[in-house]
Amino acid sequence: MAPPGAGRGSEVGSVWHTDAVLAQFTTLREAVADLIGDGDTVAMEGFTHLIPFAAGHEVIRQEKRDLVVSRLTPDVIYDQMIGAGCVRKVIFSWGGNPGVGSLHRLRDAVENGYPHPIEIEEHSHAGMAARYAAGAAGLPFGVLRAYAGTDLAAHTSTIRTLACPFTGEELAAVAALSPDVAVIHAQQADRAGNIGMWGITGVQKEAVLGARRSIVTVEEVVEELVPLGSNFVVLPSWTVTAVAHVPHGCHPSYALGFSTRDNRFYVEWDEISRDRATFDEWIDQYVNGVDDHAGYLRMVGESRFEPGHLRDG
Amino acid sequence: MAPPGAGRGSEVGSVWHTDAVLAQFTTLREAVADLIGDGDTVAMEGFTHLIPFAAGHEVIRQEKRDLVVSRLTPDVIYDQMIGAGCVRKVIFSWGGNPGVGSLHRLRDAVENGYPHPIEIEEHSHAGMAARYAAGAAGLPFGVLRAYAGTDLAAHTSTIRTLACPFTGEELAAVAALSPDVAVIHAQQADRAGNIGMWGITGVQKEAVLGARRSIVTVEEVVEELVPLGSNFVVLPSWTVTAVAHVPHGCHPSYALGFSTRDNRFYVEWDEISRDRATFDEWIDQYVNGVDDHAGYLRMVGESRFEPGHLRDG
Amino acid sequence: MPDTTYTADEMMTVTASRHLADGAVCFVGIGLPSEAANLARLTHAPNLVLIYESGTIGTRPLTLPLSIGDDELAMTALSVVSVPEIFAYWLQAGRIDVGFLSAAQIDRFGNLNSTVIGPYERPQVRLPGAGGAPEIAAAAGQVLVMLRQKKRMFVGTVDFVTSVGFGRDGTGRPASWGAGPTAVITDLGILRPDPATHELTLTAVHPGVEVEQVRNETDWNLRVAPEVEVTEQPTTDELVVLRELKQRTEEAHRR
Amino acid sequence: MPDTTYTADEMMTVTASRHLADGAVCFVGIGLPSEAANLARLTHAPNLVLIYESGTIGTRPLTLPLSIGDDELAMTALSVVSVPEIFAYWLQAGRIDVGFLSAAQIDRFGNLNSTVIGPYERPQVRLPGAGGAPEIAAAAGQVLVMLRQKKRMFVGTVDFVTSVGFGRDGTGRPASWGAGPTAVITDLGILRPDPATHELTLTAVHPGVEVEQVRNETDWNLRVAPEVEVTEQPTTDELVVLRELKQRTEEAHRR
Repeated sequence: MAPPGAGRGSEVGSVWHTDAVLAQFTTLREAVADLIGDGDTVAMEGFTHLIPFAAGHEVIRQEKRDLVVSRLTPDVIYDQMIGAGCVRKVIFSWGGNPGVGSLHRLRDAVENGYPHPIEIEEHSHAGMAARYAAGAAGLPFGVLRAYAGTDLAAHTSTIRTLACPFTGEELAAVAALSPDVAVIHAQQADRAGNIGMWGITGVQKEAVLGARRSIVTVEEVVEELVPLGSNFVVLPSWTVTAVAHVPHGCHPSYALGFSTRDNRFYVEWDEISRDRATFDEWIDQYVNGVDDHAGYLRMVGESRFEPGHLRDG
Repeated sequence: MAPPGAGRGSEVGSVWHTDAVLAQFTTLREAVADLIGDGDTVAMEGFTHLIPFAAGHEVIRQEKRDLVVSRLTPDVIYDQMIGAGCVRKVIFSWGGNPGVGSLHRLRDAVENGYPHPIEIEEHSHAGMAARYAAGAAGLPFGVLRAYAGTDLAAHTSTIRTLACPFTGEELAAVAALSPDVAVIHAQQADRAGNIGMWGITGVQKEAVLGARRSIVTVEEVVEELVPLGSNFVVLPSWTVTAVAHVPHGCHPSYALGFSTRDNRFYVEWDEISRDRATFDEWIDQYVNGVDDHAGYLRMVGESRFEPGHLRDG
Repeated sequence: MPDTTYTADEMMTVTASRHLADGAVCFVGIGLPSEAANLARLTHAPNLVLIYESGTIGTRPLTLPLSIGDDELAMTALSVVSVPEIFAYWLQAGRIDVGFLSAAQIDRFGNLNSTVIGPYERPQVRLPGAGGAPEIAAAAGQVLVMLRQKKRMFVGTVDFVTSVGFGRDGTGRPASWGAGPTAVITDLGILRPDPATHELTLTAVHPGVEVEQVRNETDWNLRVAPEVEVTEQPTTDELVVLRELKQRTEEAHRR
Repeated sequence: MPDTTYTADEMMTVTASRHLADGAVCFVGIGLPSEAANLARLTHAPNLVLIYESGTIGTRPLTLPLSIGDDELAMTALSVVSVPEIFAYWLQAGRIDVGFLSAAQIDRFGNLNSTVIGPYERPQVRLPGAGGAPEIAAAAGQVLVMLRQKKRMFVGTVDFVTSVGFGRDGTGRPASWGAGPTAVITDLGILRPDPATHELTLTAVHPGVEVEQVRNETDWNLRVAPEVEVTEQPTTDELVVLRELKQRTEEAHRR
């Protein structure tokens, strides 16, 4: 557990020099190359909405290895990274293709050790959320009323119990989750690198605040953030490491106000991912066969987006 | 600690009958009469902004007694209630007149037992916030890195320590604060009784969600809540007990978008409250001498409000 | 007026929807529960409060979400909050009247498995996992379970307890929790826990279903209530609303 | 260009403002700290990030707030969050570079009292209390303290430790915390903790102030650095900006 305030600056003369530098605008390629190392714990978060697919593809393209990846809902993004051999361990709470069925690459790895065996660390959503919140709050653990009577605690070392010092009630404690790198997709950045997102924002704020480094891809760069809609969340520039302008960087997920979810892709993924060869072919073509996300979007075809919901990125 | 889900409904036949009833629109007089009882623990919250003064005055007018009142910043509202003899105990973290000086009625009660001795239970802001948050989350306690080395814990029984089950680090635990009644002032209610507030919202959401009953006074009633500004917070109607339409119900505090803080009143309060007789006179005239908040506003005079910032309530 | 041309799934969904009283606060899972909850909202329970674990409170979707965080949920919600908040301030705090769950396996004491078939370390089938279910099962005022009655799903003991009904032996549910599963609604009928032993007991069959059919699709010696009721057929209105909802949904998801 | 017509309070505020580097994240208390922090922002540190405990992040007030939650703070902030969040996610998490505090008493090891004068149970003077100070003092990367040098405030031991400097004997500050008070800036000069013993030591006086004056206003045997520096006088620019700020503020508060 990093102590609060420790190691974040140094006093030179009478002036405090801070590490709280502003976010740097960069390309996604550079951000992934510079900030994600083999073996890192990486949280690429987004709850159905705003899933950072472009960043996931860049991780595959750069052949990152041995990653420990955390996410409440691994979803198709981790299915792709697992199938492509980037992942050593998955920390998660629900690993399916929402509304469709299984994540076949995740299952193949867990059930058959293909392309190589992976470890899993399994929680409930409530537990994962409490872990990220503890990380964001700089606490070593979170407390919640959870897991009692289930078989989960027996298989997961980051779940323990503790007694309330006032009532004696036994509650669950979960270890804080403080990733090396948090990666999210947001609707907007302003020119100073402050991030604005709205709609369903999941645990993204907590993931970024709890992480050592962070990468944010955004739909658009604006002069000024103007709060709109329900649940407008701001991450100040100095809490973010790198910002990359990647329109539709969340496809096939969606960005409220910019695109709708490509449900058809999620259904098709069931077929693509079921077979190892078909999967490899898809990755070769749509991820490794293109230079960047703009190339991916051209492959996918603009027809995949709901035109009425699109703005120019 | 109330168990989760217990005692909130009953099954009749195959249909669950819920207690999650919608908020009732009522007058502030009725709400205070019906929902605040002598001896209750009452949280009248608001951090500089949106302080529910009209409700505080109604508590004085109805001669409520033996209240346990909690607030991070007791402010002038509790100074008035303490001086008027409504309060048995104050739970707080900073008891001053912000930017001006002392709360003379609070000091007179603590230092001289006038008009009668009162108990105090004292925390830091961080501790009070964690207590309300634990109450809102249905947990018996909150965890934070706080109080170590200070003399506060020695005087406050709702502060204890606990060890992290993972790292062994010793942290502070604070007992959850779950008031009998939470009272807040908000900018808007819609016709269904859903509450919308924005700007600085302090611990008000937590106070209402953690309380058994709640009273919300609002600046205006609108057809529909339309999120605007930073930090737009919604309390669904079914989390609130009573809603009363009380324009300027937070004077001399302010409601962002409706009024500015009457700083002059806070400065004048220093003189009014310093002397017991002057204080009694003020209460007789401005609180007990009027029927309701509309009467108070007439006494205060519309000139006290910043005209440019006012809308019709 | 009852409509006699309906499917077993429609019967199940309609029956489940009737279990939701107007004004109840319902924490909804994706799939069958979401369908039933929205049917209730569009028929007899217009003030049903639907909460999805993605953080949408008081949402009123026109089409069913394919995923728990679809834009339809966010855009029609009274408010949207973070995921840590939805679990801490809303579910854990005991604000939910009805939790609505499904699963891959259920046992005779209403325990649910959505984690693995086979041993945990070497699963035959790796299922998606817990999601929000364990805490919904514990904290909601009551739990409704919806799943199709199949022998491989209605098992004597589940391979993994993801969410607690009444515990492995029927006595494992703390008194301080919510009431637990009050009804398991299937395409054949309704099972309810015995008030004393908490063993799931067949209390109702859908019109035209024989008790023996239900026994055959249950992998334990199913208890049957002394008087088994017959559920009421769907009304025309219920079927029309349900089918329109599903059609709107299919059209939306095909895009 | 130095301006020789300034008050001791102005000297103190200007000196404190110079301790804030551009881009630092500063958690600001009301009163003197708020004045100094905003002076810094309006002069040499335009990118200073000001956080107030009312939940305003990155606020850029045109006038000084009378209270910690004034509308000026909310309306000029990059974002506003709840009070539980500002303390948990922002202060406790170690995101603050500089905490800026004042107090009614300070002792030789930089411990602060803002709770009571006299015994806690029967206080001579009941002060406002802790507010956000104890956790600011613990979690901020460093703490700047501003208060006027008066014998009754600079006491050997404080009546109550509201916020920890280096503990009652100078050894009570855990290594895992922030650096603690690095400078106590008064209207007479600057005291800094001795690197070894943590005892506050006079390291600088303001122009025209004698060391003896500072000793006289300190109720313990004040240590004095071998070489006492003299702080630099306020520049005309600093004074103009500060005076305009205060004038705007007075006009705003008079309304």
